[in-house]
Amino acid sequence: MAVIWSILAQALHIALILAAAPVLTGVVRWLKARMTGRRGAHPLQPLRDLLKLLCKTPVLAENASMVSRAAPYVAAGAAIAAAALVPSFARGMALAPLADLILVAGLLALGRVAMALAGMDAGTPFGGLGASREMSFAALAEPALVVAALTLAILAGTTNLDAVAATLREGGLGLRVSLGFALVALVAVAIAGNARIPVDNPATHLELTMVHEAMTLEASGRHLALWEYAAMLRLTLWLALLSAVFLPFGQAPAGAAPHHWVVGLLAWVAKMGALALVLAAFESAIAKMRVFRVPEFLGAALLLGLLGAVLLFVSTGLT
Amino acid sequence: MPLQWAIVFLPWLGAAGLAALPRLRQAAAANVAVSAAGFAIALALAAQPFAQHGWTRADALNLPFLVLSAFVGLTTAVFSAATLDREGFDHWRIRAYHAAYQVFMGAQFLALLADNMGVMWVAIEIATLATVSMVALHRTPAAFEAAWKFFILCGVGIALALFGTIVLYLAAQPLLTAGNGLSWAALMRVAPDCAPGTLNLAFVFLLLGYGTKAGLVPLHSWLPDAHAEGPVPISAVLSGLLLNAAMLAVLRAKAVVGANPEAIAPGPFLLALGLASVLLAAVALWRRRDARRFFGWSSIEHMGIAAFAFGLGGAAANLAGLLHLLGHSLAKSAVFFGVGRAALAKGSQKISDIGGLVTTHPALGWGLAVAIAGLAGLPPMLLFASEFRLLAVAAAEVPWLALALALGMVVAMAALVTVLQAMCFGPATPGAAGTLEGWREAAAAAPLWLHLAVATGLALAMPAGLAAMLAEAARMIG
Amino acid sequence: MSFGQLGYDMAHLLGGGVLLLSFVLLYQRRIGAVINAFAMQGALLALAAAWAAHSQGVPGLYLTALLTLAAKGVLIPLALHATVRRLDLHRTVETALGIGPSLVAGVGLVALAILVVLPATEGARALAREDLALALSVVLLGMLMMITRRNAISQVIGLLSLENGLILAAIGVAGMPLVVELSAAALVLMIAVVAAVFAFQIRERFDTLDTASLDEHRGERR
Amino acid sequence: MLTVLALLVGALLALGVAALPLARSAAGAKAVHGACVAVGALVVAGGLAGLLGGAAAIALPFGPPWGPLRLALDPLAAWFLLPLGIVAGCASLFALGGVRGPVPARLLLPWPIFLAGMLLTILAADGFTLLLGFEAMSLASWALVAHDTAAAENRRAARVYLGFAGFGGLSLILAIGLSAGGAGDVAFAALREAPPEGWRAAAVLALVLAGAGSKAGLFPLHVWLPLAHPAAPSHVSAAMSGAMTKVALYVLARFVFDLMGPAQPLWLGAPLVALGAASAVLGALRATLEDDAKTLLACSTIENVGLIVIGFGLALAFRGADLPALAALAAAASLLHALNHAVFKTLLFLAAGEVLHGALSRRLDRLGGLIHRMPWTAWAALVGVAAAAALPPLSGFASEWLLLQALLAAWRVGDLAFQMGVAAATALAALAVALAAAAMVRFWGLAFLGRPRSPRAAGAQESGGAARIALLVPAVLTVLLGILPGVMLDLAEPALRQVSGAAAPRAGLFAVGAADGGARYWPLAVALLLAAAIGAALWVVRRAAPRGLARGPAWDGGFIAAPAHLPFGDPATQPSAAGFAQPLRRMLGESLLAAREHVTMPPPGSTAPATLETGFRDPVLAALEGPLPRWREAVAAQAERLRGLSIRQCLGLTFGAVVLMLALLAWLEAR
Repeated sequence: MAVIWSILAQALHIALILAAAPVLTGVVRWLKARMTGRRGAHPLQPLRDLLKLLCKTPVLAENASMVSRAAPYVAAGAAIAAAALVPSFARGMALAPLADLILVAGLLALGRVAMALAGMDAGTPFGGLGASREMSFAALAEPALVVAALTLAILAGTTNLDAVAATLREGGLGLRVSLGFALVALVAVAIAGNARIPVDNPATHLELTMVHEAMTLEASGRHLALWEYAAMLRLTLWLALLSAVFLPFGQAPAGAAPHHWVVGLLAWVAKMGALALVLAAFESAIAKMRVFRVPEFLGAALLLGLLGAVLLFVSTGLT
Repeated sequence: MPLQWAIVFLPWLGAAGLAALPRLRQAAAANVAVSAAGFAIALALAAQPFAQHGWTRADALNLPFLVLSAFVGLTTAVFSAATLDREGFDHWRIRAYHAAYQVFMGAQFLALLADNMGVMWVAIEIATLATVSMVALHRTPAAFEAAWKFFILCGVGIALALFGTIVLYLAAQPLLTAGNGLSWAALMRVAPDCAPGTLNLAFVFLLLGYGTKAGLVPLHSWLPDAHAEGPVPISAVLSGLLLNAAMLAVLRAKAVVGANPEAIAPGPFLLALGLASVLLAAVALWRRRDARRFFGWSSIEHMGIAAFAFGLGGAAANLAGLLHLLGHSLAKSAVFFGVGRAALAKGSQKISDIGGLVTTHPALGWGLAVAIAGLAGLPPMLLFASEFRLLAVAAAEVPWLALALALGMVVAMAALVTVLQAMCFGPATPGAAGTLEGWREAAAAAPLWLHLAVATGLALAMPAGLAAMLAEAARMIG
Repeated sequence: MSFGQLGYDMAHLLGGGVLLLSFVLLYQRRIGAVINAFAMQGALLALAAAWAAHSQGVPGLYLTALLTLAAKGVLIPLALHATVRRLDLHRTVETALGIGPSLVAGVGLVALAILVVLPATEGARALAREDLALALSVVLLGMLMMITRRNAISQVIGLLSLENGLILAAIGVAGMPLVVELSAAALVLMIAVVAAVFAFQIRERFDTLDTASLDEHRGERR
Repeated sequence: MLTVLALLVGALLALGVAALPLARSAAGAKAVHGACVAVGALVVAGGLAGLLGGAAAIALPFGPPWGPLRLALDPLAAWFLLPLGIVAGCASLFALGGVRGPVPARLLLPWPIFLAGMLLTILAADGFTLLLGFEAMSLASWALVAHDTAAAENRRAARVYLGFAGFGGLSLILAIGLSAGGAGDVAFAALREAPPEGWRAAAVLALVLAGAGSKAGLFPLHVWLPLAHPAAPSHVSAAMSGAMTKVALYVLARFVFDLMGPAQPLWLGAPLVALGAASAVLGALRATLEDDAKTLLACSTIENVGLIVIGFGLALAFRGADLPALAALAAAASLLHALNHAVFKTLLFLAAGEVLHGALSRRLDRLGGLIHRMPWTAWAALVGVAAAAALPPLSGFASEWLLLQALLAAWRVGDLAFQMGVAAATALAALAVALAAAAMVRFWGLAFLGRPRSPRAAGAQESGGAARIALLVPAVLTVLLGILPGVMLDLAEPALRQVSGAAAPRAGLFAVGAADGGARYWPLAVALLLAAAIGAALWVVRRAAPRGLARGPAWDGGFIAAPAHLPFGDPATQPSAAGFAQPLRRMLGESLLAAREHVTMPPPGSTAPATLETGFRDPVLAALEGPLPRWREAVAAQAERLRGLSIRQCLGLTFGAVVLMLALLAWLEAR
């Protein structure tokens, strides 16, 4: 019985997160517009854009190779796979044993590499520029992520997201300062990974400051749609990740009967909404930083993560 | 006449004959023939059981070196037969050269075989005189310089050795019966009861005296120049044979003194001189421009290594030292063959003038490269085995000295590698009209490769008899 | 045979004479005088050898005495004089270390020799000990002369007197086998050195015969 | 089996000798390389047999004057036979495909001897045999590096390499001697009997790190590697990077896990972790900056060696802290990564060789767009690149995932200083992995994507036949190793037991991971999930979107199309190797590698091009070629003054020695 529930939950989760991605992006954009005093487009606008893009025939550069055509699918697939692993409303889904934080990072890296290669395929300056910046930033974001994972692994004894969520939910860890540091580090990584302000501006079209946009500059039609969708999925995934780890309340426990799911579902929607609000507020409050200040930003995140881990050592050493 | 005497007197008779042969071709052939006969006798001698005949004895310590000397003497004779016509000697010098060569060979055999310390001293003196005349053979000012330096320094050296010999006898005199004075065997027998102080005095003089001939720092000054002048074969036999004889003399003295518990331990002296030689040679190698001087300095380094091994003492270290002497003779004379051939081909023995041998003379170039690598202690030559053994033992017993030794070895190795790259690989330098016709080319190349093969064979598949002999020798010298 | 007996005193006297002449060699300033002093030393050494032959009853030593006298007392000095004349070398000795200091150094070396030999040779015959001390002093003084004199001739003479010291030691040790042969061999070496002076035309001194000219020939100069 | 392997060593040596005449004809060269392929296969078989069967030992009938050469095959050695065999086979196959006529003997002859040396090193059961193989390996590979005597930088590379080889050998000899003790018996059995303790253990570790580390390219003795590996022919570079570094790591493992005894203190692992982290970061960073394809790959080898050594250090520390399960985890990460790296690095070097052969250049700035001209090479290389960039589900990710798990568990050791150090090492390892991803993207993107940067690249030719197979085999292996690491770890279980001193926990055939409740990684499931997701995306798009594509000039933010006088477009409008490296050069290079860049902008109105000069230098190499020779020269200058002496002064030396020793005697007797 439990097996069936878990499979069901998994399927529900995938459908939910796939559907939620465009909406969440739309909501964030709408909230930002509101906060900056504009009316803003309808939250469903991203979905419409995707559908419109799907109907267009893509135009490829003459010397574009197979990579340009295959990369969008790889990126989207990696994003979907990663999103399928992050617990949303219930724990103990069918794929829960696979849901490893490092694996999620790896899948995201896969998408990132696919994007960078696609950017270099046409042999245009901007594509290469975006690719090199993207890979460089990632090089600094990765350590911060792993160090944050270190803190979680010490607390939960594993990097399996499901288990981590369970530990942070039940375990009487109380409020750990280390968790705060880890949270900050993870948020910074999430910002860099999703090309949000202050690292990158998702809405910019000023080439010299672009990172993500520069790589997809040559993409069009269904390819562009896939790129956009993968980006939306990443955002959703990160927010879901943060909520699952740091706001674990409301999640339906493993093997629980479907009626618990309703609670979990509502809690999840609330959490995501809250996070979207925070994100929008944050982004509309501050300005994008210069490209070569980004390392300092991520380096600070890394140091905070390390500090958290060290504090944890001290406390575990004392107790 | 026992073989032990035959092997000494045959070369001397040959010398007398060679002095009468004015024509190069015949003289060279006769030289090879005499050397071959000497080699044959040496092998026969090695097959016989150990024995003592009057002033000479054949034991585990000298037989391996006797055979080695005869072998190197033969290959050197072949090499000189192939290349001597390039030296442009008139018939007087041809006679002098070949006569002196055989005189030296006889003296070398005698010095190795001598049981009587006095006879050994006389033999080494004769060898010195012979080599001096050969070094001076070119009659250039530089040759005279080198020969004179060699002569004076070694003259003083052997004078000291004689004094040491006398004192040694004085030490043993009260215990010796009349007949066997100065016999090493007898000295070994009575050494434990000798007056320790007198033994110490004798050892100091013997060490400094024969150490001069072995080229140990600070008594080494004659060695590089002597190696750089004169015909190439002389450098080969100087490094390959004479140094061994001197080192063996030091070992015999060390054995006598070491046999006496009250006397000072001879080890530390050898350790100090050996380490000094290795370190000084290692840095001095970096400043050399002249190929043969360079390898002369490398001889100093290797003698230092051997001295270090004997200073360390004990069966393992002594075995390493003996192996090192054998390996060094083979590798160094091989290198000198290669360098000599290269100097002919390039018309100069400056390192900067010898370049790109691999491209211009592949066989020679690679042979020389392998030989130099072997000299640097890389496998599969015998030197690799001996250095491995020595460093392993030293690291266990005197870690800090082993570290210093290894440091010296690394620096020297780097220098050798640099020269190897420069001479064998670098850009090819213009060649002189140095091509040897017909059989000469082969005869000039064969000794090099033969030595490499023998050194490799000894390193990995040494005949059991020889190995046992060396092990016993290592025990003998304590 | 010990102190107070004729044999001992005689041998001791002769040995001391040889040592004294080493000092004279150090002291002399003119080459001719140096050579003469060396000749005297050789003669004295021959006398000592003869006396040893008599007192030890080793007839072979008479031969040594004869050889020494002929070579060191007569031939080599004559040859050296001839050299000086033929190659017209400087007639005065240039010293690297002044006469006075070298004499002082000589005395120090004698003291060192005695300090080393006497305790080292416990148990040996008194005469042998004395003789060895004297011989060692002569050897050391010879080397001192070699390195403190600048003329090739006086340097060669230093070597020769060093060898005198060896002979002195050899004859001092009673019953030394091969003593005649060894001394003869040493003599051959010395004669070869003197011959080399001719052969190599060693005009000036060891200083100029340094590696500088080797460098020119073999590109060792940088 | 061991006998067969011993015979293989002999056969390879004989092959080396036979290569001299065989080199005269193409058929002969083909025969030699073909035989090497067979040997590689046999070595793999031997490794498998050694892992499945028990340990064996034999003494050869010959050897050094003091004893026979001893050989042995235990699980640890058997495991390292796998990378050796695979690399040897693939490289020889590639070389076989490259034979087009007589091969110079100096290129053909050392190759079998090189393989023989590596094999002998792994099989050695006493110190002398080990050193014999080790030095033979060095010497033969040096001959291969030095084959091209025309280029000055190659000669420099060969010189530096041989110098390092000699240094490493001497260090290892000292290490063996130090742990052998006075008896001087260097058989491994004897060394195990009396493991070193206290300062001796530290000294042995330092010496082994100097010896094996210098061969493996471990910081700070890595400087020869980026010089030497690219200088050799491509199949040799592959063998040097793929196999030789592994052999050196095997020597390291043999010492620290086996010969130095089981009871080693915890701190013994710390230096390994530190040096490993340093090498990983430095190597990866250099890889992102180099603009020569093969140098780039060599630097990435330094990075991977660093990661493997981190694993060794962790295993050592865990064993010292009596956590056998975690020790097995760390060791598993290292052993698995050693194998994976051997395979994908071979693939990459062979691909680089194929590019060099096709486009006649190793410089990224002269390549580009090769995916159109050499598709097989491009896609095969992409597999290797993805593995090197640690992307799931390929082999690199599996082993590096294990390594990260071991790092994340290292805090259990307990010692606070160690915990902090390991936390830093964790960050550094992650940094290195991400940097490697950047370097690999740069390598593949610049070489194969975009537009050709030189006419040669535009007209590149791909060679089929054996060379293509030699690319496909490791590519397939990379995928398989990525999907089935569990199988390999089950295979490695005996080796892990030998290393960790306890039965290694098994995670099952299809999963890897720490046994007790830790995270697991199911590569097969992940691969299926990924395939399903991609398939779903493909299906949906196919359903919803219209078919077809339109081709047009690159939009490029509004740039004009390439002018007619530039047949393959203006390559200068693409990112250059230096340009792509700019962000990382500014972020990390300036601080770690003293990187500098200088832009000269022409004055307004001038038509002169703006130029960007960039460069960096490895601090260690700078130290090696700066102060060290200066000191040596200073000492030599002092020594020279001894040489300039006149004969009189030389006599003075002798005299001084006499007087000194006499005085010494007098003093001794006075006492």
